[in-house]
Amino acid sequence: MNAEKNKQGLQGGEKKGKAGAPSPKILVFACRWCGGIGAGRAGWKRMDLPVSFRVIPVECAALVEPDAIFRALASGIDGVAVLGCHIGGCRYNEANHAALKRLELVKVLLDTAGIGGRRLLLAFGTAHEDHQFAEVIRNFHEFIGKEPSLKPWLGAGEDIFLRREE
Amino acid sequence: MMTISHKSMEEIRIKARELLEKKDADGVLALRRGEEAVVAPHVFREPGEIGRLVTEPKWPLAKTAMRILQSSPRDFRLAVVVRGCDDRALVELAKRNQVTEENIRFIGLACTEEQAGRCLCERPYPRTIHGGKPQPGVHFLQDERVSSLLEGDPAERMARWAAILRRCIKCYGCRNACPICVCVPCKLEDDVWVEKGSIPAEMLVFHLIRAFHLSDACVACGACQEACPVSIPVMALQFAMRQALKDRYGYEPGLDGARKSPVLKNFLEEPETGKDYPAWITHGGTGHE
Amino acid sequence: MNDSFVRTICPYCGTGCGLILRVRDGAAVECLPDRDHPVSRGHLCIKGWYAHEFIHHPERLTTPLVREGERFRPVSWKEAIALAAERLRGTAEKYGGNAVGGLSSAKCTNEENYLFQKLIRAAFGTNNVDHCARLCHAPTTVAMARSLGSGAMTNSIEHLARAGCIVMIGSNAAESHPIIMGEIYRAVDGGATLIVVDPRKTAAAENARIHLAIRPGTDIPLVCGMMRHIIDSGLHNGSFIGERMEGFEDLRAFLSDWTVERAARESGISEAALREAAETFARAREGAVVYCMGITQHACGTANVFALCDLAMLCGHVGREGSGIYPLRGQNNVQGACDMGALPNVYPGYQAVGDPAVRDKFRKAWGRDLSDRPGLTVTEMIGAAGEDIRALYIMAENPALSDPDVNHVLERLPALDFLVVQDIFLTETARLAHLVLPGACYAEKTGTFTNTERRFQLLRKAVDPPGDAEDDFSILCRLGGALGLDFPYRNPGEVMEEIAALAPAYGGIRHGRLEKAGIQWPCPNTEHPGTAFLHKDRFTRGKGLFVSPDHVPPRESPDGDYPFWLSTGRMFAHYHTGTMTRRSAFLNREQEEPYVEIHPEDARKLTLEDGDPIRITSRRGSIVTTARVTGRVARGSLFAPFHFTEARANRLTNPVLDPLSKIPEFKACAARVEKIRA
Amino acid sequence: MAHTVVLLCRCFGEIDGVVDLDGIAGRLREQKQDMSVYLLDSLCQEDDGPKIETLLREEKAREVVAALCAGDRGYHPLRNALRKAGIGPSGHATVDLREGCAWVHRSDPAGATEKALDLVSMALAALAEKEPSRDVTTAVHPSCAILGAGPAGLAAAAALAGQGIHVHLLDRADRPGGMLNLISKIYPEDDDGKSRIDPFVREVEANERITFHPRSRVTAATGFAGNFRITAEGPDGPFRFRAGAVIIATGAGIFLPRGLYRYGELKEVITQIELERQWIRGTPEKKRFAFIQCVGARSSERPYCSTICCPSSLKNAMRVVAEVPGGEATVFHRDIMTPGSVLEEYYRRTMEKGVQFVRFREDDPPEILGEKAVEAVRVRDAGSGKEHVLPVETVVLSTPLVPNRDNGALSALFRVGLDSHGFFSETYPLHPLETRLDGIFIAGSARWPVSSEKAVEQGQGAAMKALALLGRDRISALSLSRTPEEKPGHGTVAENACTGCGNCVAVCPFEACALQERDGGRFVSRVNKMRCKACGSCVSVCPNGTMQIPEHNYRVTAAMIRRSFSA
Repeated sequence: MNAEKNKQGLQGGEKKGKAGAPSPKILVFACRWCGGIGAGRAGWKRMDLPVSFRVIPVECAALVEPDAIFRALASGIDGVAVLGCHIGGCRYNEANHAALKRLELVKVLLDTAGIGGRRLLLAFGTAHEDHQFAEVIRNFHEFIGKEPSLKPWLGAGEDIFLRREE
Repeated sequence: MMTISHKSMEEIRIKARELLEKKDADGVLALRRGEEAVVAPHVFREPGEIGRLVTEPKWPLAKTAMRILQSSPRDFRLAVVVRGCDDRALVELAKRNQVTEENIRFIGLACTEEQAGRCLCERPYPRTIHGGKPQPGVHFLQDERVSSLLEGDPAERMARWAAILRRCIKCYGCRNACPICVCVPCKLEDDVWVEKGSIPAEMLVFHLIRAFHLSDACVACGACQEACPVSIPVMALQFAMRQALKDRYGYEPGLDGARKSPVLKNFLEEPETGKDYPAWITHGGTGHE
Repeated sequence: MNDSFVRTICPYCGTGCGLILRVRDGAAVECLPDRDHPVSRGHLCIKGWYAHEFIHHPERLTTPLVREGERFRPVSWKEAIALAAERLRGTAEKYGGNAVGGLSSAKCTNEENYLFQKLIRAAFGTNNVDHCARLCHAPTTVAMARSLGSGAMTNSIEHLARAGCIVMIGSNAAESHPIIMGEIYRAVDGGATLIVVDPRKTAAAENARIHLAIRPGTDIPLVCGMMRHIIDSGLHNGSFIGERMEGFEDLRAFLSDWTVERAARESGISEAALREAAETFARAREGAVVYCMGITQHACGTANVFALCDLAMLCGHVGREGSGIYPLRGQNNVQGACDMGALPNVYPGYQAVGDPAVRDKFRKAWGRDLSDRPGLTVTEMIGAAGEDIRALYIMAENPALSDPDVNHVLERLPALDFLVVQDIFLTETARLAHLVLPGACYAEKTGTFTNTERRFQLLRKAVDPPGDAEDDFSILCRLGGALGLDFPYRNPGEVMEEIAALAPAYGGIRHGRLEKAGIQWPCPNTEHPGTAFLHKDRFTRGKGLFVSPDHVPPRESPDGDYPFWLSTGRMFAHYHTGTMTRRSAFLNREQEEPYVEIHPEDARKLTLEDGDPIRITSRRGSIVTTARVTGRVARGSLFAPFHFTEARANRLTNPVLDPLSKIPEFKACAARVEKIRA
Repeated sequence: MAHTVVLLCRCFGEIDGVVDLDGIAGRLREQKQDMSVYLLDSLCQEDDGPKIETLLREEKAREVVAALCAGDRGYHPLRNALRKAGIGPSGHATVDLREGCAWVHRSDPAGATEKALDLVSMALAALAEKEPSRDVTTAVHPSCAILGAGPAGLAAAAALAGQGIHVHLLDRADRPGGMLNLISKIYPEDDDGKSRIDPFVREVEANERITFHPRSRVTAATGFAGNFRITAEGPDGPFRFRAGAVIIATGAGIFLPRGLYRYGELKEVITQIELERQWIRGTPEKKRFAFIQCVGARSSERPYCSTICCPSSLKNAMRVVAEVPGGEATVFHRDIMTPGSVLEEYYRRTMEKGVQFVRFREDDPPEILGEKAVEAVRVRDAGSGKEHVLPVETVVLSTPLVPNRDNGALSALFRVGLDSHGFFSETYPLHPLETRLDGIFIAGSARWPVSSEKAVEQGQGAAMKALALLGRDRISALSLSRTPEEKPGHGTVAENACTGCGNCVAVCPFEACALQERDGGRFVSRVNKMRCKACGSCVSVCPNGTMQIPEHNYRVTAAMIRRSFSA
C-alpha cells in the first residue's frame, strides 16, 4: 500500500518529523521484562507512535551504564529513556533499586550541567502496558521536541560533531 | 610574631616527631621547606628532620600517600599530615581497598578560615585534629563564579558551562590530581567513550563521565580544579550530587569508613530518608509529571 | 627503599613549568605538578604529567656506538672520545676549521650549550655553531634586537593575566604552550579581550572573542591594515611615540599603500572585523601581542616580527607589566641556547663575533684564536654537508625530522666524512652517524634551563643515566680535554660562573641563587633581583625603532597541480619530533598515528571519510598518512603535525629561507591529496 | 572473518507492507561485502526452522541478524535453528521490525523504513562487538535440602527420595506434619489431618534417603545450583551439609486477631485453629456458633484473600450442625470463596445441612454483644439492609495465613525475593515454583496460602523441578536457565585491570561477586558464574569497565548508540 511512499525513507537528506520540524532523536533502553513487553503490546494494539525513538533492549535497567547515557547525548541523541520494572518487581531481586538511585543521580548531574535532567526519562514499572508505553513515548517525544539543542555542549568545533557522524 | 598557621604547624611538628620517636610510624609524609624556602613533599624518617616540616601551602597528599603505601611492604606504617580533605580522601580510598587504615597514622591539621574560603570547603578539618582550630565551613554557592554555573536558567547554564569547558586542554590533570581516581586503565582513555587526539576534550562525555564516577566519592578537596591550567571550576559539577546524597540518604563521602555508598545499596538496606524511594515512582509516574 | 621528591623543570616547551619527580628505588615513577613554582603554580599539561614515562624507556642509548657498515658496534668511552677527537681534529687539519660544524641543542642546559659553542669555536677557530632556534625564532632574535634592542620576550608569563587585550597571532598556545594559554584565560576571566589570528580554527580561536581566520602568509597585510586604521582613527599613542620611538614618519608613509580595504582583501577577512580588532587592541589600557611559529616560519618571518613590534609600539603597549611582546619559544631551553651563543654570529650574551673588543675578551678567556667571520646556519651547514662542511657534531638535535625538506637532509648528511651524534635515543639522525654518544635526559643531570620569559631555572638530577650513558656536561668536558682544551670544570655550577664573568647580562646568575624561583635576565650582578619586564623607561637600544615590514607572499602557493595550502605544526599530546612523547605510552595512546586535517567539503569532493588513508604530495616529496576530516582547517587548507617519523611532514615543506634570519618557510607550501584505495 | 547472514522477515506483508525491506536489503548489501541478505515470507512456520538451519549451514554463517516480530522468544523455530546451527548468544542478534516498527509507524512508512534500517545496522554493529562468555560447569551434588516438613515439604521429600535423591528435611517442630498437626479434619473429604500426612510421615521414617532434622533451622547458605553448602542449627548444635538444590516449604504463620471482634477479651471469641483444638479434644459443649470471615484479611494492611478460611469455616459449620446435638451455625461473610467444582459443591451441601449465611458490608461489620460472655451478634444484612441480632455462644474468627516471621531472614540468606506481602515470590508466572536464584524452589504456603491438598501438589511439583537439576551429574552456568532462553552470558572480570574497589560486590543482588586477594595486598573481583544472572548491576558500577558481560559489553552498547540514527 505504501510501496512508493516508504521508498522516501532511504533518500537521506534532512530528517524531518511529520510536523516538518527536524524530529528529535530518542534512545530507549528497555528492560525486556517490562518496557520491552510494553513495546510489543503497543505493537499488537497497532498504536501509532512517532518514529523518533530507537529501542536498545537490555536484560535489566541495571545494565544501563550512566556513561552510555552521556555517550548517547554526546553522539547527538536528544533524549534517553530507561524503562525498568517497578520497585519490588525486578527479575533480579533488587537490581533495579540501585539502578534507579544511580540514574536519579545522573539526572542531578545533567541538571547541574544545564543539559537538563529531564532529557533522561525514567519509567520504572510504568511502561509494561501498551497504553503506558505509548504514553511514555508520545509525551517524551513531545517534551524533547521542545528542548533546546545540545549544540553548545557538542560544539567542540564542528569537526568533532562531523567526525562523529561516521 | 606567631600566626595561627605557624602555631598549628608547631603542633603538627610535635605530633610528627612523637610518632617517629615512639617508632609508631616508619615515615611521615608531609611538606618540607628546602633550601631558599622551597616547599615540596617529603617522607620524613628521622625525628631530627622534623624542623623542616611545614604545613603551608595546601598540598593534597592523600594520593601520594596511597602510592607510597602501595609500593611499600605490608607492615610499613606511614604517618600523613592530613587536612580535612586528605582525611576524607584516605577514608574513601580505604573503602575502595586501595589503602588499609591500619597502615596510616593520621596527623590532623585544621585549615585556616582563609583556606576554607579559598576551597569553598564545607568541612575544613579532619576527624581528629592535632594542629589548628576547626573553622566553620563555607557554602560553595558563596563563590559567584561557581553559583553562576549552578544557578539560573538552564539554557544559560548550558551555554556558560559549554563556554568554559571549551577551554579544556585535555591535560588529564583533574583526573590525575583527584585522590579517588585510581583506575588503570581509565574510561577517559578509551575512545569508545571519549574520542582521542583532539582538544578540547569531547566535553560532554569527558567531563560528565569523570564527574559521575566521583558522584558518591568526591570529598570536595578541590584538587581537580586546582590542577586545571585553564581555570575550569570542574568541582562545581559535583556539588549538586553531593547535596542530593546528603538530602536523600544522609550520606557524605569520607566521613564513615564503614558505610558504603548508598548508591550501591538497595532501598531495603539503604532507604531514602523519610520514604522508601522517590515519590513519583510510588504513584507510578515517570519523574516527568 | 624510600620515596624522594625532586623538584625539576619540564623538558618540553619553553614555558618551563615546575615538575616534581617522585623517585623510588632509583627510578622516576611519577610526575607531580609543583605547586610552589613561579610559572606553572601547580599546573601541568598532558606532556608534563607524563614526562617521566620515557626516562626509563628500553630504547635509551646505554653505550657509545661506532658505525661498522650498516651496523653499530658498542665501544668504550675511551675509544669513542678518542675517535671523535681524532676525526674532528683530522678534518680541521685537512680542510681547515671551517669544515667542522656543530649543532648545539635547545634541549640541553645552558652550561652544556656554552661548553659546546666554546668547544667548536675554541678548538676549531670557526663560528659554525647553530641550533634549532634557526628553525623557530631566528626572526625574533633578529627583528626584536633591531627594533627594541633585545631579542627576547619583553615581559613575564604571569603578566599576561593583567593585559586588557591580547592579540594572539600565529600561535596555537592551547596545544603548544598550554600553561601560557591558561594565563591568557585568566586575563579573559579578568575581562580582557582575546583576539586570535590564525588560518585554522584552533582551540584557542574557539575561545576568542574575535577570530581572524586570515589566508596563510598574510600576517603583514593584516597588521599593516590594523596599524593604518589605528593611525587614521588617531588611536595611536602619540606621547609614547614622541618620547620613546623613532622612525614613525617612515612607517606612516609606508602604511599609505596599506588601506584597510586592501589589507582586508589580501588577508581574506572582513574590514569590519579588522577594524574592530585594531580598535580593541589600541583602546586597551594594557595590550599584549603573543606570537609563535605561525609568524616566524615564513620566508618573510623577520618582517612579520617587525610588523608586530610596530603594532605594539604604535599603541605604546611595551614597557609596562600588562603590556608587551610575547614570542613563545618552542623548546624548553631554546632561549638559553641562544643566550649561550649557540649561534653562528654571536658569543654568549649576544655579543657579536664581528666586534674586535668582544672577540679579544673571549680569546683571552678561552686562550685560543677565534674567527671573526660569522659561521654557517643549521640549514646552510646541512646544505654544505660533504662539501664545505666535512665533519658535523650534532648534540641532541634531530634535523632528519625537524628540518625542512628532510629528503634533502637525508641525502646530505651521509655525504659527511664524519658525523657524531649525541642523543638519548637512536634518532632518525643518529642512525646516519659514524659515532653515537649516549647522553642524559633532563632527569639525569643538573644545570640550568632558561624559559621563554628569560628565567634561569635550576634543573636537578633525580636519577642516574642508563648504562654507561653520561650527562652531556661530562661528555663535553671529556671531548674538550681530548681536543686539547682546558675544561677544568668539576660541575655545571662552575661553568655558570664562567658564563657570568663573560656575559654581562648574566653577570649575577649563580646556581645558588636559583633555588627558589630562578632569575630572569638581565641580571648584571649578584645583588640584582633579575628583570621581570624589559624596556621599562628606555628600550635596550635606546629609542624604539619602527621598521617598515615589506610583505612577501609565500614563495609557493596553491596551483592546479598542488591545489592545497599545507601548514605544519604541533598537536597537544606530542612534542616536536616525538623522540620523547612517542616513547611515552600514555601520550602515544592519545594519538598513535599520523594524520592530516582536511575540511569536510574538500573531503567530500575527494570522497574521503574520516580516518581514510591518504597520500600528501608536494614538489619535494610525499607522505602516506590518514585524513582527519574537521572544520578546524579552512577550505583548501591542510594541517599536518610533524611529530610522526612514519609520515614526516617535513618531506613536504619548502626550504626557501628568510633572507635576514635564514628561517625556512615551514608554514606555507602547496600540496595535493590523493585517497589511497585499500 | 566471520560470514554474516541477515534474515529479513516479511511476515507475509505485515512488515514490508510498511517498511521497504527490499530497499533496506539493497542498502545493506552496499554497506558490507561479506554479507548475505535474505528476504523471507516468514521465520516462524513449522517448516521454517529446518529451512533456516540448512540455509545457515550452507552459508557457513557465523553471525546472524534476524529482523522479525517481537515474538522470537523461547521455542521459536528460529531459535531452534540457530541452536542447531551452533550459533550462540554472541553470534546472533534479533531485531523487532513488526511490533517495534511496522505496526506502530504505519502512518509514516518513510520514517519507519529509515528506522528499520537503523535498527538492523544497530544489530549488525552490536554483533561485531559481541563476545562469548566462557562457560563453566560444576558437578551436581545429588541431594536436596527441604526446609519445612509440612504437607508440601513432606510430599517433596517423598517424591525426591523415591527418585534416589538424598533429602535433608528440616523443621522447626520436633515432628513432621506442620500445620496439619493442629487440624482435626480436612475438607472436603472430612478425613482427619493425621491420616492425610501419615503416609508421608511413614515414608520419612522408613526411607533411609531422607534425613529428618527436628527443631532445626538454616543459619547460613553459600554455593550455587548443584552445590549449596548449608549450615543449620539443631538441638545438638550446628551441623553442615551439601545440597544440589533447596526447596523452601516453610509454610505460613497464623494471624492472631488481637482487638478485633473483642478477641482476647471474651473467651468465647476464638480462632479457627482454637476451634480445631477443641474438636481434637472432643465435641464442643457450646451449641450456637457464629463464624466471621475475612478477619484481618482483604483489608488495607492485608489486601490478599487467604483462600483457605472459607472452606474451613464451611467444614466447621457443617460439623457443628452435624455433630453437636442441637448445634446451630451461622457464617457471617463478605463473600464466600469456594473456587472449583468440589468446593462449590461442598458449599451447596453446607447450605442444605442448614448452615445460615449472612453477608455484611466491609464498612459495617458484625458486632459482638454481651458483658461477661458472648451473648449475641448484631449484624446488618448487606442484601436487605435490615439489622438482625442473633443470639450465639461462640464466635469463631476466620483469620488469614500470614508470612512467616523469618521469611525476611531466609530470603536474605538465599537471595530469593519476597513479594509485597512478604511471601516468597516466584520468578515469573510461567515458572511458579522457581525462585530468582537457580536451584532454589518454593512450595506450599511459604509462597501463598494454600490448602494442604495444593501444598502437596506444589511439593511434588517443586520436587520435579529440583529433579530436573539434580538428575544431571554436571551442569553449566550458561545452560542454567530462568526462562526458556539460555542465559545471555555472565559477568566477566578483566583481572589485570580490576582495581578491587568492591563496587560490584556491594551491588550484586545475588552475591555472585567476591573479592579475592592477590599478591601485594591487591584485590580483584571474581564472579561466581553459577550464581550470576547477568543483570548487569556490576557492569554499571564498575568504574573502569573491568567488569563486563561479553555478549552485552560496553562496546556493543556504544556501537549501537553510534548507529542509532545513522540512516
